[in-house]
Amino acid sequence: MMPYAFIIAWLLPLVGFVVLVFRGRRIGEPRSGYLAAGLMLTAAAISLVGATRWVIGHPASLNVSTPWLRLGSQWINFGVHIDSLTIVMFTMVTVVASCIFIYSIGYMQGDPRFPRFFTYLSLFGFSMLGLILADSLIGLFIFWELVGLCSYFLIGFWFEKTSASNAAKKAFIVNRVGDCLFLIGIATMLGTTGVVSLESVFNQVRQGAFAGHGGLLTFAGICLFFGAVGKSAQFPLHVWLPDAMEGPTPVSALIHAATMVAAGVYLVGRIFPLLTPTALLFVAYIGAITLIGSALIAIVMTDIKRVLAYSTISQLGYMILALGVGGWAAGLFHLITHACFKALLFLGSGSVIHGCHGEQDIRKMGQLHRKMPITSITFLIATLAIAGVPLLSGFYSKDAILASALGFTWTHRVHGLLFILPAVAAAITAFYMLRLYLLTFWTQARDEHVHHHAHESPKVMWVPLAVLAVLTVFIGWGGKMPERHSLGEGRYQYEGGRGLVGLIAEAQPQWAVSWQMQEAGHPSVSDVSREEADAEAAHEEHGFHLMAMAIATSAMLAGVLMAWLVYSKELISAGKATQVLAPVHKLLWNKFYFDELYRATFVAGILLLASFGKWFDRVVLDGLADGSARWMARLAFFSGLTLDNRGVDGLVNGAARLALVGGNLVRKAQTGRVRNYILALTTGGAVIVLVFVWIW
Amino acid sequence: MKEIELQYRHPPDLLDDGEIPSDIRTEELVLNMGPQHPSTHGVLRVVLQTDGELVLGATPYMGYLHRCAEKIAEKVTYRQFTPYTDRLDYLAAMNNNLGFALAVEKLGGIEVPPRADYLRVIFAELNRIASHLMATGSYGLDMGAFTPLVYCFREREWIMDLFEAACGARLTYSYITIGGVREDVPEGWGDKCREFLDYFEPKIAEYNDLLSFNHIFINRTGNVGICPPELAVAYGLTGPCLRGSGLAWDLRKATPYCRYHELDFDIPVGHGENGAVGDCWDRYFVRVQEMVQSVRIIRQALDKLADGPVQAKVPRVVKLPAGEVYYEVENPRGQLGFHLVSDGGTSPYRLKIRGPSFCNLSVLPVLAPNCLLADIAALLGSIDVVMGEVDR
Amino acid sequence: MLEAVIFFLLAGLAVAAGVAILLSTSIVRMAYWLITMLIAVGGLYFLLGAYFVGVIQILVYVGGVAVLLVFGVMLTSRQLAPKLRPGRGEVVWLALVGFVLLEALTLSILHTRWQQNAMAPANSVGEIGRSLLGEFLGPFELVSVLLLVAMLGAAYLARPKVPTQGPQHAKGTTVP
Amino acid sequence: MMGLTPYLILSAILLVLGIAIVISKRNAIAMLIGVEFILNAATLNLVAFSRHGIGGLSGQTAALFVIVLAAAEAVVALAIFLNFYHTIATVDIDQGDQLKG
Amino acid sequence: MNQTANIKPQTPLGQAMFVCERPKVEYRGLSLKIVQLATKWGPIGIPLLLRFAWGIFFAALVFVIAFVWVVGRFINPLLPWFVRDVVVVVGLLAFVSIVAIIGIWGERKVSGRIQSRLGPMRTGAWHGWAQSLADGLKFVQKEDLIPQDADKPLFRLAPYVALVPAFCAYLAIPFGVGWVFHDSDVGLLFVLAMLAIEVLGVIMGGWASNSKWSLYGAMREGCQLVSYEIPMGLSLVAAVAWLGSLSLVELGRAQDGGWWSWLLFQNPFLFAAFFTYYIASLASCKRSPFDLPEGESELVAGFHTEYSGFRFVMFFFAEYMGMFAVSAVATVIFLGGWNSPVPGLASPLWFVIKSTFLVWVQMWVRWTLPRIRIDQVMHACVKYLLPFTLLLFVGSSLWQLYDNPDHRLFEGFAAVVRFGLGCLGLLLLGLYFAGAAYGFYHRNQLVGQMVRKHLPGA
Repeated sequence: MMPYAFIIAWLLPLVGFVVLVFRGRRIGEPRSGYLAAGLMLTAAAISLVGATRWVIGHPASLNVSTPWLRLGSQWINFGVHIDSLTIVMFTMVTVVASCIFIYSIGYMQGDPRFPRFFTYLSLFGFSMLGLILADSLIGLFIFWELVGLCSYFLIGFWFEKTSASNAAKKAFIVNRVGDCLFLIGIATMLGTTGVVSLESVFNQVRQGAFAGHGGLLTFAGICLFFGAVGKSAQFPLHVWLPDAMEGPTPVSALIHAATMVAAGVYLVGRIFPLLTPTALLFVAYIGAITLIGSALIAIVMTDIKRVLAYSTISQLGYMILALGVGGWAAGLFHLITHACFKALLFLGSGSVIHGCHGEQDIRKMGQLHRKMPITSITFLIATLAIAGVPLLSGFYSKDAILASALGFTWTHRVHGLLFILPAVAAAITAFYMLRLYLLTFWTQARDEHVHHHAHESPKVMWVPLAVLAVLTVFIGWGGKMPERHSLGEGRYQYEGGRGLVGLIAEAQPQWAVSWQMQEAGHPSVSDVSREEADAEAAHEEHGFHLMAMAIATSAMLAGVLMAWLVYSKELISAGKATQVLAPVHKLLWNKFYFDELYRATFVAGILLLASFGKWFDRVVLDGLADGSARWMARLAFFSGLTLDNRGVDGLVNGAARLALVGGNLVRKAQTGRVRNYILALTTGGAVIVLVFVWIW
Repeated sequence: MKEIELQYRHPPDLLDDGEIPSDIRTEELVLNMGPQHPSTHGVLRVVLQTDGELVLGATPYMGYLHRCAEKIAEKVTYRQFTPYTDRLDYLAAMNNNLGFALAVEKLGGIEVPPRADYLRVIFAELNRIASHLMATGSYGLDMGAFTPLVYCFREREWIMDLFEAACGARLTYSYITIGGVREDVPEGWGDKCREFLDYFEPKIAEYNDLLSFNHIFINRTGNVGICPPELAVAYGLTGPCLRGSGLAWDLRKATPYCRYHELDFDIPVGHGENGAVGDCWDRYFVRVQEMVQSVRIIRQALDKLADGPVQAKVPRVVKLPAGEVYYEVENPRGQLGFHLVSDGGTSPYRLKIRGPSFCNLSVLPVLAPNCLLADIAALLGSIDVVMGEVDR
Repeated sequence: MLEAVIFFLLAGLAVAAGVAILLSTSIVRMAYWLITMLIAVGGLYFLLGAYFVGVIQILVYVGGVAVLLVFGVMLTSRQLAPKLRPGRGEVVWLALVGFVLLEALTLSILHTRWQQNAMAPANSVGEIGRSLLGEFLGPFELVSVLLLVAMLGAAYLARPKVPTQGPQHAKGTTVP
Repeated sequence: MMGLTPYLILSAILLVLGIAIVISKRNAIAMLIGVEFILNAATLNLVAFSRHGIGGLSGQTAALFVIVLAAAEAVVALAIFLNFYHTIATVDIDQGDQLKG
Repeated sequence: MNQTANIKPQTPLGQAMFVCERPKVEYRGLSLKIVQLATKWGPIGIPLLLRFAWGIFFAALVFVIAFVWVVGRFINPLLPWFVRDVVVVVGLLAFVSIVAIIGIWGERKVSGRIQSRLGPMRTGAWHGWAQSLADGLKFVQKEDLIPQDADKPLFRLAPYVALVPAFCAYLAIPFGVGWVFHDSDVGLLFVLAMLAIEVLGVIMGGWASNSKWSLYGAMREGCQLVSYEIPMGLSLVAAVAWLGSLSLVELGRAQDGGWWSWLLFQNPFLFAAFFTYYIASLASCKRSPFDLPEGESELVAGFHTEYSGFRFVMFFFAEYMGMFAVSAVATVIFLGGWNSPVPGLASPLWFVIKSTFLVWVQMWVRWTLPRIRIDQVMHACVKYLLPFTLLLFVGSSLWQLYDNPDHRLFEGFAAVVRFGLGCLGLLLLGLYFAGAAYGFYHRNQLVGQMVRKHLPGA
């Protein structure tokens, strides 16, 4: 009964979408919002009820699948796989979505395309929930695409603005790049293992489907991870997220903070057993690079939503790093906590922008805490959480990540960076978040006009803020990472987990492919020998946890202090710093020139390719086409005039003329002269005689 | 008179592809019975258009023997002209002289003594017999019979001897002069003449057996070159040719001159025994019968031959009074006419001679068409042409 | 031996006649070459002992037909008769066909083995007469009829188209 | 003793010459001459065979017939040719191509 | 004439006389040589020759006869066969040329006598016997011209084509029993054939001399041939049918029973056949009424107008040879050839006598009768002679059919008829001789004394 409840909850947003698509305009502005929000709230309720029943019942995992489509001789089943991770994600998404739905009723008030906004939001909700429930990579891929589509619609909601439509196109294209590699990965998995659902894939791999092709499994893992990179805006494909801020703020909050970007991390979590050690190492380094880079850029950003966008990218970097270094539960727990406080931050900035009548540049804001007390308080809570102040959710999840990172780097001394970079980034995160908070709410009002107009947002907007603030505070409490016991043959046993973290850790996969590989007698896929891995896994648990907590809080305090000095006490003038570190500031201001880089390479390449294509098309194809056209014309002409005239008519007249000429010829034979006839006669006679002579 | 037009059709041009007339004669040949030809009795040229053996047209050409006798007559005195008259019809010189003499005498009013007249008659008739002998003989030759000619010449020799005895010449006597006869015949000449006549009379029968009634001869000449009387008159035929066509016209009877009226003879006429009237045979046979008549005349003349002067008183240079005279004489070949115009001088102002052969010859182109080549010879022989007279 | 000499002489003459005719253009020359050929062949008949045929050949052919041809020549030849030459192409073609035919005939003659039985005696005219009226009586009568027809036909064909008046006297001449 | 073949070869040569004359000459009478050649070739053959014992006497009688018929033929041919000559004033056979196609 | 004087000859009337250089005629060929020889030896040789003329003549005659007799008797069996032929041919040639020469002379004497003149008297001693020799000499030294655009080869060939066949005719004519060159059993036809060829020579001559007149002569010859040959052949056929063989020797031998066995008198049809044959033979050698090919009066000299010199002589020879040949055939077939009227005295002499008599008759006819026109010739031969001879042939063959023992009655009648005809023949001969005697007796009167008086040395 349990899975069907979740399926119903999953389909409710679809119902809302379908109703709004056809009756959206008639339903009108506020009522379409209420409909969408209502449906999402019921879904949230159903998922909360289901979660509690799950926590009580502790079923292992639930699978429901129906034959869906027939691919050649094989039936592909589309099914729902529900385990503890699914339950947590399902509830997180539905709760956050319902808060954002309610918030956006207020935010989008007066927008001419109000119902259409909620149509897209419902569709987004349906596809995000479907993604979570999907049991197979193909099902997951379908909803993966739908989510991308919805992000494109929502970013480009105010399509009158060219920057919005460009941003939407940019987001969609970059996601598509990632999706392509993701598809390649799915294809190789499907190709080699021959099965679709994840469970059966894992069984196949365990039974040595990739026996001979270690490299191929790594390659497949990396391709799948790239899907996540595209969706979660990781290092190479992160350029679309800052531009995605063009969309309305609730969209940013929902999609670019909580749900869609999280989907990438959720994917990595799902396919974690498949990732070979090399792949994991690759994932970790991508995460590290992303988090340090975006953190540095966030420092110099002046637009509220830009700063938050870059902070989202660095936090996602943290989650990817955690998964890369083996901290599976830490990464996913950070995903949940980040969803809450990042949504809160975005909605807060939204109410600030709403209050300042669309003003997004923090340099024009100041002293808004008086104008917008609730927004400033909730904003402060979120800022502290993200900075990693103890007792808030951010501290617990960030601490867990740093602990696992420390454990990994401790055994693999060669990868020391994987711990140093997150630690430094923690400090930078604290610095730029506080910079943002102070510049927005506490420094002098730099723009009277803005300051004057600033007003607190209506109730329908600050209630969700409050709810989210509450969640940010209480999620992390009582969590404890379970212990891992090796059962030999690469199988692990987890117990002792409590709280939300414990719940998530239940779904952690019990085996690692690297061991399977060695077991199957293949050269070590990772550079760590099998024994060494076992030993290191055995005792890594408890020593590093405290050390990591200490480093983290010290980094956070350093950051806060710096921010406070620079911005509230103005001891160190920001301007002077920017002049001293001008090249660095310039580099960061231009976001490491990634955009220009990509424009120079890919965009230019594509353009070049396009121009070549154009040229090719114009010259070659057109040439061909025109040429063929011309040939065709000539052929036609030829066939028309010559062939037809000469050919057919020729034939007809020719026959006639032939007869005439033939007749003439024969007539010539009748010369009427006796001598000619006799000549012919004798020739015949001679021939006959000749023949007779030969016969003898 | 049926208009006999010369049917002469030009041979079609070889290369002419035009419409080819249906009845094309075979190749047409133009023959030149030239001046030198055995059967043309002297230098007569006849151009024949023949179609194979068939003759389509004959046109005689003359002038090969022209000696301008008439022009010379104007330069020469009357007496001096007499020898020229011999050479007009060299076979009948006597008759020519007679003709000229009579013409002069008529214009000059000269009276001729009777003896001269009779002598003139005798010599004229003897000359006629000689000329007829020549005609019949050569006619036989034309027909391919060689012997009759020799026989005829045998008798003609005798006559020539007589003439020689009388006037010393055998062919061109110029014996009959103005006013009479040049000199008298020697004696005994008459007996010799009678002797000849007695010998000659039976010989004519011999010729008839030999040639006249020879069947082949009759075939070759009967019904050939039929000249109806009207045609003969129309073309001015005279002499045997005219009489052959059945017209009895003889000057000796019609307009008798020098005592012919006193003599008794009759005019033989062609009756067309062997073929039509007026064919070659008739003309030939008329000549043979005329010989017989001549013998009768000569006999009568010899009997009447009285003595006396033979020459009238005529001054050496005869001067005739101005005036003109036309006097015709019956020549063996027809009427020989002299048209004398004198201006009172010693020589005639103008002397026009009408040669009988000239007229007789003119009928040839009319009679020739549709004859065969051999018939032309027969026709020509029967007309008996002497070119001297024609060409003058 | 003498016979061979005579044969080649006469044969040579006949062939020479043929070739001469081919080459000459004056029709009269041709007629007389034909006559020489006929006489040569007549001689050959004598050589073959067929005296009667030889004589008839000379009598009928040379005496009759040849004279007829000469007549034809004279009637039709005009002084300025254009030289009638055959066209070049014809001559070449003719030469070709001629040689082929000749080659074929001679080959066939040389190849077959003639049954050379005894030489027939030079037979007398009487036997020919008897066979003519005995064995060949049928053809003999037919030929006579044919000759009659031919004569009539020729006479009719060659009748004078234009009604020549003919010499007036020609009508009705009688020879006793 | 002369064999048979020389006679046959001679007759063959005469035949070919005859044909050649008939064909090459444009004068009608020349054609007649050609025809005579051909007929003579035939008769020569006949007589040669009869002489060498083949067919006995009939060869010669046949030769006689041929000669007689040749005479008749020549007469008729000449008559026709004269007619031809009368209608078309030329001797040239080629002019007589009124039946031309 | 002084060449240098430049006085232009003038006529009495003063016109410049047109002087045409006489074309220098230079003699060519044989005639040139003979002329040179004659001028060189002439003055001496000829009188010498003439004086002994008679002696030479008889010597030659005796020599020829002796030669022939000796060869026939002794050398004949020994010699290889062709020598005999050669000798015979030479003999024949000699005989024929003598015949021709005598013929020519004879003709001129006979024509003279007929025309009451003497004929050639001067050349040679008696009666101008050497006249034909003189003529020959004359002709030989005459320049033989060829007309300008005449058909030269044919022109030169014509006389030979006329002469040779005339001579060949003699090859088949038997002078005596064994006296024949080749006794082939188609002798008669052979002679006829040869005469036919001669005609072609004449036509060739006529055509080749490229003058309209000679062309007419040739055409007439052709017409004449066509018309006379059939009656001539048929009348001979009638005779031959009577005896059953074409070989002249055979015919001659069959008539050796005296003059009534001669074919002439066997039956009336044959009697008539002789005369028709004789008339046709006149036409065949272009004599007397039928001498149209060379009809002097119209065609100047017919086909041999343009001939002169030796070529003319050849035509002349051919004509006389033809005359004698034709007469010879007549004698052999109708008059018993070498058989004498009285059975038993057969000898070649009789043959010569009879032939000569017939030749004489031809001459006699020639100098009396005028010429027939060509269409009359054809009328005569085709319309009258031909049917008549056919009738004779039928008649004689019917006659022969019944004149055999099993028709006793008719046989008797035939014998009577035969005897009657014999008498008739005798009568005709007697008549001829009576006339001759009468003529001789009255020669003066007939010929006329004037002639005898007038002509010197008559």
